[in-house]
Formats: sequence, structure tokens, C-alpha cells
Amino acid sequence: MDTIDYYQIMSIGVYGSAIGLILIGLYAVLMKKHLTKIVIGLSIIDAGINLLFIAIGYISNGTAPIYSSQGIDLVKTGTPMVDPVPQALVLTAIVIGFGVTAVALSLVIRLYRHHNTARIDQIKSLKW
Amino acid sequence: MVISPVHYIAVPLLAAFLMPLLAKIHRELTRIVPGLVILYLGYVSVVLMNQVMAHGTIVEVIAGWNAPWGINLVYSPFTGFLASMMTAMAFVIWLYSYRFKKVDSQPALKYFILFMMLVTGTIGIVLTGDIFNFFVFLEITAISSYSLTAFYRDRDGAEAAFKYLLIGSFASAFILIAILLLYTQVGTLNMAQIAVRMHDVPTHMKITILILFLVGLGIEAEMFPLNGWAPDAYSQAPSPVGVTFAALVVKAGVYGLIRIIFTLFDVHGAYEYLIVMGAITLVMAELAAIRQKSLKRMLAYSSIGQMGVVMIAFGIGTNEAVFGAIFLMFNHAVIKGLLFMSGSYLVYNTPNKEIQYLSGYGMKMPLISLFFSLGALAIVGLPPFAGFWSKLYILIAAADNQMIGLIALILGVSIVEIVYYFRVVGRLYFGKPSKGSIMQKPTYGGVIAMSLLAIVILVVGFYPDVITPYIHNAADALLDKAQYIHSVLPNADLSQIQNLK
Amino acid sequence: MNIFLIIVFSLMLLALILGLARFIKGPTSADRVVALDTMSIIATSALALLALVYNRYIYMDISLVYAVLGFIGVIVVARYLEGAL
Amino acid sequence: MKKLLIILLLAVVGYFLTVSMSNIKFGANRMGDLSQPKTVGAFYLSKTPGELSVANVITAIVVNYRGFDTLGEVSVLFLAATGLGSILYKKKKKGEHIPTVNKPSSALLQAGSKLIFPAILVLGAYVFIHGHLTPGGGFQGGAIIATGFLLMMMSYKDFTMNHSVITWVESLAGITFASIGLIGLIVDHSFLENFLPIGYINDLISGGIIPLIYVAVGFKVAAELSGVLDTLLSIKEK
Amino acid sequence: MMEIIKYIGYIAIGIGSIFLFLGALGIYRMPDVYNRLQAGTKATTLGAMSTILGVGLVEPTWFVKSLIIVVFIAVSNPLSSHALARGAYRASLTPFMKKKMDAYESEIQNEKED
Amino acid sequence: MLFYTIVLIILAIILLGVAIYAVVQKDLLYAVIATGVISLILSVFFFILQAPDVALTEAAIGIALTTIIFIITIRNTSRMEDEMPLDHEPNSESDNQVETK
Repeated sequence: MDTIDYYQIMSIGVYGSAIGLILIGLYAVLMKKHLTKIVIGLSIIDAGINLLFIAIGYISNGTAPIYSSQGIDLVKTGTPMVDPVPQALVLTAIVIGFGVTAVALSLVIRLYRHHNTARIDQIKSLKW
Repeated sequence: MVISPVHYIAVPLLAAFLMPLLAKIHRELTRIVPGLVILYLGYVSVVLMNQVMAHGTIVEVIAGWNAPWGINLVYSPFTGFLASMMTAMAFVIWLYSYRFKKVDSQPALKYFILFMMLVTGTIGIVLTGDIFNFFVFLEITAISSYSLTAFYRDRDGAEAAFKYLLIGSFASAFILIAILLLYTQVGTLNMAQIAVRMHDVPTHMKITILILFLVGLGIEAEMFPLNGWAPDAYSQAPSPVGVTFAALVVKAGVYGLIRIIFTLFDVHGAYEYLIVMGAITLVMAELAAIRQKSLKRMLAYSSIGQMGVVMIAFGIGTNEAVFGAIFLMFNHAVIKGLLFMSGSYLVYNTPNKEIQYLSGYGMKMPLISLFFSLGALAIVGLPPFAGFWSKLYILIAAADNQMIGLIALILGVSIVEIVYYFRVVGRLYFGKPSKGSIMQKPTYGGVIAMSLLAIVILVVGFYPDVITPYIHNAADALLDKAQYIHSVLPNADLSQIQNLK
Repeated sequence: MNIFLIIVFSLMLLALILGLARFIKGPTSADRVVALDTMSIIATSALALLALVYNRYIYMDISLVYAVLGFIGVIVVARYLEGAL
Repeated sequence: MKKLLIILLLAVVGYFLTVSMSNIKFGANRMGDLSQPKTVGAFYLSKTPGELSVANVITAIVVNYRGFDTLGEVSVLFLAATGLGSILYKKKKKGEHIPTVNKPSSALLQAGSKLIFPAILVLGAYVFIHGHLTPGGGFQGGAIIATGFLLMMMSYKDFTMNHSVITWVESLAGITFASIGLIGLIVDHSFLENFLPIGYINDLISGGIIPLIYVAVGFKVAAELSGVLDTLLSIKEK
Repeated sequence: MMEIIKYIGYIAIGIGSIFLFLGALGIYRMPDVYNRLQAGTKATTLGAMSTILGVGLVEPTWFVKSLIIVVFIAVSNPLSSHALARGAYRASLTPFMKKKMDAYESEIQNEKED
Repeated sequence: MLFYTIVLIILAIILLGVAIYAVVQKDLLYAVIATGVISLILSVFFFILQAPDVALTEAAIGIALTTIIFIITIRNTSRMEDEMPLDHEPNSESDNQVETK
């Protein structure tokens, strides 16, 4: 069974789903006409990027970078800890994404009040 | 307490957190406190600039961890010059927006918080020496810009803000992916160390990362074809915010682009890329500007065009060219600030802010029209105003490098600029006055702000020597990559770095 | 013990897939929210079990947070369906 | 035509991402030797237990090594709350009260919420107080507390957030964070530098200023998110 | 003794996972919302409680935290299913067996009269 | 190891499936619930990839808070994606207290 490189297959799963999420989100942002759907697309892009960040920090058979008593035991037996930096960056990125989503949705509500529609092809007082 | 660059970030943040409480004490405090904070930052700028000119780059370490382990702020002559310029412009804009519109105390509080954070974000972008911290400040800038664009809660403002948000989200997504790929390749986030380790990165990876950065930052720096947000945001935002975009936000975007290309990467062809993109941006923007009916949109396109010139000058890459580019950034901030400030009073009550209704305003609003004409004369580069010198230096630098085509291009575009600016000025003074239009009386703060900018334009125009030593040092600091790396990482091995000048 | 864990996780995964099938099929919004509720409960127990597999006590916190927060999302949608929002 | 262009763009982005990611091996250790750290990840992993006495390395990074990012992140949330308020601002008449929900909920939900609400608050406080020992921290704890308030808003028609209290908590927490940083600047010449004894690893009181900052962040985030929810819930279309 | 508790824990985990699976199966197979709700919350509540208690039994030092989780699930899950049933009813989804009996309708009538 | 890989692949497929569902679904409420499911599965992913902090954040923010702000938006706008605007005139003036520019 050693002939199969499981991490190769796993990388397809993890990277593939992350890139897939980014592409699906991009598709939604570019193609969809409804503003709320566009914001959903933005949050899907964010999710994909976050997953990509975590995936590059992962180390095979690693454990979380927390030195609790069990964690110290695990490190002593030779289990590596995964890279903590991408995780810290993702924490920041998630919160920033939430802030952007909130502002975007408030703009959607504001636009709906003025135009009585939330479809981008009906909102055309400015050139797109 | 010793003055240090971290005050640029910490003090405004502290004040921003404090302002909701101050608003409960007295309503007027919400308007005064940002001015005091920016004045204090001006004091910090003066102290630090003197220090930097005498002793060289200051590296401020955050949380006691030396570079490359922690975050650091780099206050070099270049970043310091930009930060001081932004502080000065922020003060002028604060004066201008002090009583720009009589809004309730609650919106005024929110406006000044957002404005102060916008200033903090742009200064943070310029000062930081860490690539992810750069991203965080970019997001602070972006979110406050979105909210400020929609601040009037009218129809088009919200639409422009949403458009800006959409494109800005793309930018941040691209920059985030670029940071991710960069981290996997170099294992660090410190800009100086990234520059040291860049030669180990495979070329195709380097190019992919650079393209991602260029797309992301090109959006912020209004590079063609990524500048779709700019005209709408400029024209629909409240006019102090439009000035802020022209004077601060775009400068921060250009700074990011320059820092990435000059310091972080050593890819051949990036400079030529800057020239080409700058030229395309310049031509497209000026051709669009001449077609505009709305004054603010025209100014916005003109601003994009000026950024094109800045990119061309940076792309030439010699000392004189960089000097000219930084000089132009300074001039553009001051002159475009004056143009936006006076222009927004000119079109205050006209429908759709269109130019055709401005006939004969030169008699009705003499002071404002005078300011506008001064700005128009300065920005097209007529002597003896400030814009002349920067354009001259850029042309000389292009001539030194035998780039005849570029000279022809810049001069040709200047003629286009002259045409559309003088169309407005001519209408102001020689058009037939129309009846029934209501003049908006400018606030005292606005008049003082515009006079300050006009004085700066005249003084720099007649005695460019008051500013050139700073700009010379700034250009040297930007081009001296080894010195940047050395001041951040004293023990770094510089032998393998390419493109050291 | 390994076989046992494989069987347990397979059952949970199957349960997740069944919930998902209902989520995608479900004719009304209430069906979909029921599926979301079920999936969050399955995830709660799966995460607790994964903490056991990884042998880290601190991972139980996530299970705890899931148990608390999963249902608030459901209540929000339920109140929206009710017309209360 | 537009559709074709977009699909082409998607293909290009997908191709570039796939090619770049295929060069980055999944699960490979890129941090190098922990004893002689060359990358930041290795440095943080090796230094944190000894020099900061913080069990959770991510907390150490978020609050100490990269504490500046966290300050920025808190300001992003603050800005989002402010911007949301300014975009959706509506002048209220005096004494006007807008209920968060239109219909009262059932007695069961009300009783259950009353039962579970304190538990959620305790859980949130637990998450941010133990931020340096277990997963979680200020943001997560704050978000959990805000979710608890959301539950109360959903269950009780007349449940209102006291705006004055929210403003005070938010401002004071933010000022605490910034002042801790400035105290570090005065005492140790570096913004956000630790000036308290670090204690022993895995103790509740360890890590110097890290738990303090996380408690401040927790309060701030909780107040901000509750404020956002309150603003959003009190806009009603006629 | 510890061994026996451990095995009890594993058995609890097994039972729990079976219940989780059955609950999800019920969600998939049942004919209408209310039946699905029944299957999806009752069975899975038992399943989750059993699994998490099992985890607590296998590692006795974790028992307290697993008990806390179980209590949370025991309180929160009925709440959410109740709110959901009510929401579904108010959104005018008729139950599958509407013709035979509908006690909730009269209650809503009473509520409206109040 | 084999089993672990299979689980990961299945979760990835589920994640992509739900994302596609969220994008193509015309009813925005369903799309929003789907984003909740994406958060749920994403945080399981983070957990498997040994990032408990991130999983906790995703759970705390993704499940309830994002859902509620999306639902409030849907309540204040339209629920169906292809809904056409109502017939009456959009109100163009600002509801601010100041005069228009």
C-alpha cells in the first residue's frame, strides 16, 4: 500500500476544494445579477482563500500549535506542530471579511431603498 | 515620552476609540478632536523628519521583537516624506470639512471617525514594513473609503460605494493570495527579509506573485484597466472625501505598487511594465477626461492620468525620474486638492455637476474661481507654478534615457489637458452669466484651506528649493534597496541580491 | 479499535450526506433548516469524537461552541419563517 | 460574449492557481529546524513557551508578535460598525422605540432563552479568558457573547440593547487596548511590549499582558457586534 | 475498572453513531417537515448525547466537559426544533396528516384573540 | 490513512457541491442557509487540518452572525433572485437632513 502517496490525493482534495471555492465565488460575483448573491459570492471567495491558507500551513501528522500538557507530551513523542502563522493570519482575514460583508450588505439595503430593486441590471444611474 | 513613528497609528486610533465618549460630553468636540490629533501628528512629522534628515532611517519595533520576527515601522526619508505630506493634506482637508455641511452631531461623529481612520490607514500603509500588516491597513483604508463614499446616503453615492467595494474586494482577495504564495516561498512576512530571500524563489512563482500583487494594487492605484471605481467614487463621494481620495488613498496605492516592484521583487521587465501601463493609463484617462460633462468626473479622470505620469516616471527608474515622480506626487496632492475643493463649491448647486452651467461664475464667485484657475494653470504644468517643475524633471529624465516617444506622449497629453482645463476656465470668465443660480458661500475653514494650498503652490512654484532637499533624500532612499534592507536587518547577507543600485 | 472508529465515522459521514441530500432536495425552506440543524448536531458529535482520535482535550471546546451556537442559527431562520423578523 | 470572457477569466485564474499550488507540496514541513529558526513559524513555535509562557502559540502571535495586526483588526470591526451606522442612519424621533422583532415568540422559547443566555455569556467569557491556554480568544468570545444577545433579541420582543452602555464598553475596551500598548512604549520603549511578569506556562495567570489584551478585545468585539446587530435589526421597511 | 468504563464508552459511541445515522435517514425518508423534524431532532439528540458521553467515558478526565456539552445539547436542541416547528406552521405548511387532528390551530386562534 | 483520505475527498466534494448550490439557487434564503452549511463544513475542514482556533472563529462568526445579517438583508430587499422591480417610482432624494448637493 505504500505505493500510493496519500498526501498527493489529499492535496487534490484540499487545494481543489479551496481553488474551486474561489472560482465558484468569482463566477457568482461576475455573472449573477442580484446584489445579495454577489455578496454571497464574495464571502465564498473569502472562505476559499482561508481554506487555502490553512492548507499551506498543514504538516503531515502534525498537531495544533498549542502547548497544553497533552500538547507537550505529543511534541515529546515526535509529533510536529503545524505552522501557526497562516492560522493567525486567517483569524485576521476572517474578521476583516466579516466587516466587509456587513458594510456590503448595508449598501445593498440602501440601494434597494432607492431603486426598489436589488438587481444590478436595473440599477444604472452610473455607468458600470 | 519619546516621539516615535508608532504615534502615527496609535494616537489616532486612541482618539477614534475615545470620540464616542467625547461626543457625549460636548458635541463640538467631535469636530475639534480630529484636528488636534492631526496637528499633533504634524508635530510628530516635523520632529521625525528632522531626525531622519540628520541621522537616517528610523526603524520602530513593535512589541519588542526585532525584525524579521515582529512587525516594524520603517520611517525612511521616502516614507517619512509621504507620511508628512499625508498629514499636512489631512489637516487641510479637516479644515475644509470642518463645517462643510451642517449635519447632525451623530453623522458628524461618524464622519470624523471614518475620516481619521482613513488617514491612519493610508499612513500605516506607507510606514509599515510587514506585508500582512500592509494588507490590514489597506483594508482599514478600504472600509472607511466605502463608508465615506456612501456617506450622504443618496442614490448614486451608494451605487458608487458598492462598485468600489466590489472592485476593492477583488483587490484584497488578489493581494491575500499573493501574500499566501509569497509566504510559502520565503517563510517570512517582513518586507526586507522577503527582499533578501527573493533570489531563491523560482522565476515562474515570482512572476505569478508579482502579477497578483500588480492586479491587486493596481486597483488601488487606479491603473488602467482597473480604475473603473475611481470616477464614480470621486464624483459621488462628499467633496472632502474626494479630496482625500486624490491626496491620500491613491498615493498609498502607488506607494504599495512602487514598494513591491522596487524593493521586494527583482524581476526584469517590471519597470518596463510600469512604463507601458502608465502610458496606457495616461492616454485612456485623458481621452476620457476630455469627453466628460461633469466637472468632478473630469477631475477624477485627470487624476488617473496624473497617476499614469507618476507610474511612467517611476518606471524610468533613474534618480532624476524618481525625483520627478515623487515631486509630482506631492504636487498632485496639493493641486488636485485645491481643484477638488474649489470645484466642488463651483458645482455645488448645478444639476448633475455639469460644466456647462458654470458660465460666468468668475464674476459671481471671484475667490473660488481664482483658486480653480490657479489650480488649472498649475496642474497642466505652466511656469511658474508648482506643477511645472515636476513635469520638467520627468521630461529631463526621459530625455536622458533617450525616450523620445515618452516625451512626445507626455507633451501631447499636456495639450489635451490644457484644452479641457481651459475650457472650464474660459467658461468661468468669458461665458455668458446665467440667471437664477444660487451661489454657495464657502465656509471660513474652506477658504483658509484653499488659501493654504494656493500659497503652497505659489511658494513651491517660485522657490522649489524649499521642498527639493526632502524629495532628493526621498528618491535616494527609495532607490537604495541595500540601505533599506540594512537598516531593517543589520546582519543580512546582501551579496546575493540583484538589482541593487 | 481502528475498525470500530472507521465504522463510526462512516456512519456519521453517511448521516451528513443524507442530511445534505435532504438539504438540496427539501421542497420547503423548513426542510432545509431541519437539515442544517441535523448537520450541525452531527458535526458537534463528530468533532468531539475527532478530539478523542487526535487525543487533544482542548479540541473539545470547539464541540462545545458548536453545541451552543448551532441552534441559534436555526432559531434565526425559524423566526424569519414565522414572519417575526 | 460577456459570458465567454468571464469563463475565460475564470479559466486563467484557475489555471494559474492550480499551477502555483501544484508546486507547493501539501503536508510538507516548510518551517525547517525549530532549534535554529529560519522562518517566522519556527521562531514563534520555539520561542513562545520559553519567552512568553503562553500555551497557545496562535494567541501569542495574534496578540504579541503581531499585535499590531490585531489592533488594526479591532479597528476594522469598529469601522464596519461605524460605517454601517452611517450608511443606515436614520434620525429617530424622540422617545421612538423600534422593536427588534415584530412578533413575540412562544413561551417555551422565551423560557429556554432565559435559561441558556447566562450560559452563553459564561461560555464567551470562558473562551476569551482562556484565550492563551485553549483555542479561542477575544474575537471568538466576543462573537459568542454577541450571539447570545442575538438569541435574546430573537426571543423577546422588548429586549433592547442599551446604546449608552454599548458605547461605553466599546470605547473603554478600545482605550484599554491602545493604552496597554502605549504603556509598553513608555516602560519598555516598544509599542505593545510586555511589561508584566510572564508566569508559568499553562497557568491561568501567565503570559503577561496577553490575557489582559484579549479580555479587552473580547469586550470590544462583543459590544461592536451587538451594536451591529442592533442597528441592523432596528431598520424596518414600512 | 477503568477498562470496563472505557468499553462502555466505546459502546455508547457506537450506539450514538447509529442513532445519528438513523436520525439522518429519518430526515431523508420521512414524508413532511414535521415528521422530519421529529426524526431529525429526537434521534440525533440522543445520538449526539450518547456519543459525547461516550467520549467522556473513554477519557475520564474529559468527563466534565462532555457533560457540559450534553447539557447544552439537551437544552438547546428541543428549543430549536420547537421554534422551527412553530415557524414552519406559521409559514403555513400543512402537516401530512392534517385531516385527522390539528391541535395547534386552535391554540393559535386563542393567541390571536388575546 | 486511506480512510482519512476518503473522508477528506468526500468532504471536499460536499463543500463544492454546497457552494455550487448556493450560487445557482434562485431563492436567496436557501442560498444563505447554504452559506451556513459551507461555514459548518469549512470549520470541520479546519479542524481536520489542525487549526482549532480558526475552526472556532469560523463557527462563531459563520454560523449565526453571517446568517443573521444576510437574513436581515433579505427581509429588507427581495427574497427571489429574479424578482423584477415594483412599478412605482424609485425615491431618488436622500433621506438625510441636508439639502442635496
